[in-house]
Amino acid sequence: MTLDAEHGLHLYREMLRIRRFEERCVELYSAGDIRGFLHLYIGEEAVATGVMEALTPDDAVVATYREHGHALVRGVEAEALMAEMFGKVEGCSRGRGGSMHLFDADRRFYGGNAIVGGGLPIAIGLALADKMQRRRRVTACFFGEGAMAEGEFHEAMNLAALWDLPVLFCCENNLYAMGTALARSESEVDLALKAASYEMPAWPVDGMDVVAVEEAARRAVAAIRGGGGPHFLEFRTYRYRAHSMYDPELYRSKAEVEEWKQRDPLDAFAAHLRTIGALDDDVEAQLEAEVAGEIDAAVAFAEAGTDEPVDDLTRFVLAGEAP
Amino acid sequence: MTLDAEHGLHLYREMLRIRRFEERCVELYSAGDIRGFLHLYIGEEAVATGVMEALTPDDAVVATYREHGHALVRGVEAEALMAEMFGKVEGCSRGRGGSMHLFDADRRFYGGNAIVGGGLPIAIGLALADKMQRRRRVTACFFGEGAMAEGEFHEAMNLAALWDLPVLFCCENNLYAMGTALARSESEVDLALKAASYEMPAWPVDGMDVVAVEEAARRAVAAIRGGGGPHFLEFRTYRYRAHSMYDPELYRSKAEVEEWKQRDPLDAFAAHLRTIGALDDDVEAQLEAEVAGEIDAAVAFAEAGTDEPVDDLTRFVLAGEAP
Amino acid sequence: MTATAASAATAGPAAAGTVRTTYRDAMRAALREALQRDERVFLMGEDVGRYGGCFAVSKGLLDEFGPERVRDTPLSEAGFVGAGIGAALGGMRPIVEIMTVNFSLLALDQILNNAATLLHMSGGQLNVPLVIRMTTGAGRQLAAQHSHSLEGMYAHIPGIKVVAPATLEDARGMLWTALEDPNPVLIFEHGGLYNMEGELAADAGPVDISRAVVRRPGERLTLVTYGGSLGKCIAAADELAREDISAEVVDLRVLRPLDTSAILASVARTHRAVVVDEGWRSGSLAAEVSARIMEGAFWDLDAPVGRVCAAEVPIPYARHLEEAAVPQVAGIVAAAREVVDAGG
Amino acid sequence: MTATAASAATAGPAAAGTVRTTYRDAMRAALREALQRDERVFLMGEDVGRYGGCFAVSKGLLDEFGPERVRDTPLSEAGFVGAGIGAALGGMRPIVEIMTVNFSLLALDQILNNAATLLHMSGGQLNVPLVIRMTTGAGRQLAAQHSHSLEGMYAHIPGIKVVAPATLEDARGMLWTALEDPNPVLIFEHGGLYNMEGELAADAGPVDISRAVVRRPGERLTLVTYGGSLGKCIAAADELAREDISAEVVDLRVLRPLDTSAILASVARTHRAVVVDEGWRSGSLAAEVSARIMEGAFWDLDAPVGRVCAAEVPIPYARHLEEAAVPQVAGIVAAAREVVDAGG
Ligand SMILES: Cc1ncc(C[n+]2csc(CCOP(=O)(O)OP(=O)(O)O)c2C)c(N)n1
Ligand SMILES: Cc1ncc(C[n+]2csc(CCOP(=O)(O)OP(=O)(O)O)c2C)c(N)n1
Ligand SMILES: [Mg+2]
Ligand SMILES: [Mg+2]
Repeated sequence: MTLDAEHGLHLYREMLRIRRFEERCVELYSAGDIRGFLHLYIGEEAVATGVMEALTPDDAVVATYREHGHALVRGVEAEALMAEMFGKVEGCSRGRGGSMHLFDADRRFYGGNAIVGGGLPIAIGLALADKMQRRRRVTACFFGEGAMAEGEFHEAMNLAALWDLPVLFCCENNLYAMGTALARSESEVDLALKAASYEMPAWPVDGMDVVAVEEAARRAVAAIRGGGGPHFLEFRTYRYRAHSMYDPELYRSKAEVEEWKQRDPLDAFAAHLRTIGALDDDVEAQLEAEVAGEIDAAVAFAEAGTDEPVDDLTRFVLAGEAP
Repeated sequence: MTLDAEHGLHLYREMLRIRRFEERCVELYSAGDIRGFLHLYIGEEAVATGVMEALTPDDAVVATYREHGHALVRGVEAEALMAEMFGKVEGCSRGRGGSMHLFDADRRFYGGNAIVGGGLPIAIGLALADKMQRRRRVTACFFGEGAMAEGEFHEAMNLAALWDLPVLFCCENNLYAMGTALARSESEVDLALKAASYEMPAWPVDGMDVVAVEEAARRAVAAIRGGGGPHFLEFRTYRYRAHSMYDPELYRSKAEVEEWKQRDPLDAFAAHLRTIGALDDDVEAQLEAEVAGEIDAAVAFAEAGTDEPVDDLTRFVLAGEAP
Repeated sequence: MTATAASAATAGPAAAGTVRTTYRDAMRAALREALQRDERVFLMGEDVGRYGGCFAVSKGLLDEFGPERVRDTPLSEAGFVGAGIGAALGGMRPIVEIMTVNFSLLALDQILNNAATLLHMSGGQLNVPLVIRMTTGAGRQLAAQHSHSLEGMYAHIPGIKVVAPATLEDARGMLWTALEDPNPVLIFEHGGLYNMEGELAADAGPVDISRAVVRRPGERLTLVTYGGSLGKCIAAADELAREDISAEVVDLRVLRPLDTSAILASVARTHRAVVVDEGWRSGSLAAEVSARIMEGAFWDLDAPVGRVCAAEVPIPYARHLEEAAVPQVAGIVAAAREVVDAGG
Repeated sequence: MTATAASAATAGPAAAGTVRTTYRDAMRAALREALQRDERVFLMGEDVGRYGGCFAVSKGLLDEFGPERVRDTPLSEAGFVGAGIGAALGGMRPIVEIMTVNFSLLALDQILNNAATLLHMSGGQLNVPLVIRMTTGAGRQLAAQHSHSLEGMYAHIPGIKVVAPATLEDARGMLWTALEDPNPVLIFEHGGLYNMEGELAADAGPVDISRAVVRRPGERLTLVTYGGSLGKCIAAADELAREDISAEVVDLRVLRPLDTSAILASVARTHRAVVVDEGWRSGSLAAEVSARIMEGAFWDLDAPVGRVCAAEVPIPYARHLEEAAVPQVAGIVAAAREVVDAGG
């Protein structure tokens, strides 16, 4: 796929938004503005960015607790996301979900699920609804490679394949599930091969290359929309930071982390954009400024946010009831 | 494998014991002596018979609710089994388990599990204990093909392969899970191929041929005992009767059932034994008489059995406590 | 016979405009009506289609509505319950059938962590209009992995509603109302009731799923119960009546949220109560009812509230042990006498 | 600070022969002792090894005992809990760790249908000497899929024991006793307690897992509680003492089987009680305690038993909402006052 400059810049900008947004989150966490668990996507930005390009607003997204990036590039406002992290009622989940539970029904962003594997059955259900209602929509479901050991993953894969459901399974293989290396969690470490055992088209993708990700996602989504049934993509990527905020990282070497950083999705792509003349220092500076501006505004919005009234605590436990 | 007459007769006799035992159970069910669910193994006798030949008394067996045959050929007394079906305290589970929950700790027969897929994690745990204690024992785990859609199946397979556990996974593929045909429950209907996706040796076996079953089981058990890790065998077989006692059998044709009966594991093997001169009418009659005698004695034992005192109801809820 | 006792208590004397039917057929009629009235409705579960339903409840529906809307699933409780949640989010109105409550534990993660939680956790964005039906209870000698009554555990979970039809009307009428509800609703059908026969109004239709109902008025004490124990309580009340002990029988109908005011109103009249529940005693729904009476009617009570629950054992196969393990008429009568004789 | 309050109440004044430690370290010491004393013991769960335990409880044990006995598992709760059951049947003494009670629902089928059932269903042949540890409770802004208190649901299940260490002694001492028990024992560790610091006897060892304990004697009312709420109840009792309301605090310690006699003995003295439980109110363990007091001490009561439980909502992330959702000192004090002012 030949990459035009404008689209290249767009992709780079989206990845940059994720990276800078999360870097700010780290500061805010240290400052105590963000609490609970905080799972960073830094290093994996190309995956969410590339896949979202292949989706239309009418499609659905199901993600995990490591979903800031997915929400951002899906179009959930940075303000609403940051306010959510701050636990403010202006947040995209009224401050009830926090980092792990970002929701936006209007953008068909179904969260934000913190039960590993728990989102997959929901995703195939969304796809089942589309299929039964003869809608040509796709549901993209993100999960880590660790989820592939969970029974719910297997039940969902089988149902999707059996019923020919329009689901794009996006496995973010960052090689570790917390401190557990892939080889200690799966007897078959070739995950695309594993997925293929469900009679489902599946292939591995360089998850550090946003163009490769977009290309693969577009191919898969086109096939799914055309009635080709579920597809599985294994995105080979890497998490630079701790699993969550506290993590001594006893399970991997600094050298390994550094190696992967040599293939950083932003740096590598920026270099490429410069070679094709799509990016230079001025443009880069301008991008950084715009992104910084967006994030500053988001932080200001979150800081100015309000606490949900305690009286609303029991509101929305059940639908259709007075608080 | 060349079959000597004596061994051949032994295999035939074991299959006959299962068949006649269950035919009697049907009568006793109609008479109201046996209640609850009753899942018959008729048509599948070659599988349990052949596999048990490959096991030593020190090995362990985990079975399902369709386990009369497994218990019988594992060596649980017909008396204790029949008394269990009658709900008598002389039963192998004190009459508390019934047809679906046959247990015999002395014979390392761990039941008798009626949660589809529920026995597999237990089986790998038994194998883990053997491995950690450096015992060269094998655990054979039986389950139907329907269980392969359950998450617990996949979690157990992965753990067994990952940890190299001495487990023989025995899939009894009788083509239906209650009324659900294999093609409606699995996206990959080649079950051995599916199992192989766990990096586990797996192959299909003619489950109607007791010699083929024994041969395959011996090969697998030898490999497992030798440290070869878990193996998976898909036994292709067929259930002649209803899933349980009530079942209109709307989901399959009489013709299909008849076709399979042409390959009846007992008839075919009897014919073979006659050709090699191991069986003739007299021997056959004698075998039938012996088996009938064993079953008559079992029924008499069960009829003479006693009810567990109601005061013992709460006994054995917890171990190490007075009733 | 307790079954007819229960239905009699609800259907009243056979009259013109009633039809003779069973709990199973009433449930099937409700399913058929739902599938006819709303094309978003579909039934999904193990063997609901070609097999005809493991308890024959959905028999015939496959032919009428086809395999898309009467959908057989593989053995994957977590998978298809989760798929039901997703389908509900996607605009469908799924009815998911789980064969037996014991198996529903395989789907409890989906029910509690997702179905019950999504609306609140998303700040009100994602409601889950899902109905889950399952069989519960003992009495058919199916032993410990097919006979438990775990509905009390579900009644502990915020974000879902839990109902237990104990009569033909409720078997016929609760499903539609549950489907109209924007929340996940769990319907517990006691396996011992499917063959219950009685008279049902020919025009029987949807019923409320918010209120408890007095099935039999009385003065001396209140028997609070639900589901499979209703018939036993009616029978016990009949027996007590012969001893001039007039017992009021309250059918909870809805296990979550509990209709506390109906319970307290009855106890305010009778000043005595026994709660009858087929669940294990410790941590039972009966404990919650007792605690609410304690909190809401303590000063009305002339005696401590009693409980008749299942013995705290895995339900055994042997008939005599199974019978001893769950509430029976004699035990209810004895508990009622004790409460009536106690105190002032 | 409630943590030290709780430990002070149990460790008593710092004396010679005591060491300053934390709940986390006490738990780790218990794990180490178990692994040293009995070679059949092994620890199995997600990230117990290389990661060091998600709450750092098992940190360092991998190096000391190796990957066979400190066994990292894939994400397969049902699989490795079931494997623990099988290993127990095979003669081992497994300690299975589940990170958080919300995830344990994925293994509930194995726990209820197998671990709790096998002994009875097999007529006494197969006992399951398995220990399962898990974190429970709110207070760390982890939101609705990491913060619930479902131990009450487990306390409903016959065939298992359920304990909740609330002090350093119990964190240090319950594990070994649980391992010696021939039955499945579930240990619920409140996530808010891991950093609790205090004095522990240098020779602290195994403790019983059968009795409730009075953590603070008092006359006017009894506060019945366990786990993460003990510290709050001690603090509430301190505050009540300033109003000359002397509250006795009973730590249940064992949630199944409940030590009913200890509860009744205290209420017989105080004639009033409030049960404090971080679980959801409806169908809570607190309901069971209230019902047992109703049944066993009704005539002793001068006022209805009160309950302070979690609000019936999925626990929210926002700090102020999370605090409002679970029992706090002020709410306990208010409930205690109400019960003291009520009635005679
Ligand atoms: C069912 C369940 N078990 C355990 C956890 C705790 N946990 C949270 S994330 C995680 C690792 C998941 O790894 P992976 O699926 O590879 O996703 P990643 O974090 O690497 O993106 C674990 C064990 C959980 N949230 N849910
Ligand atoms: C978890 C669970 N779900 C559903 C059932 C009900 N059920 C009992 S047997 C069965 C079919 C199992 O089919 P298969 O595994 O192929 O074994 P088969 O009966 O054919 O020997 C079903 C659905 C159950 N017992 N457990
Ligand atoms: Mg990962
Ligand atoms: Mg089958």
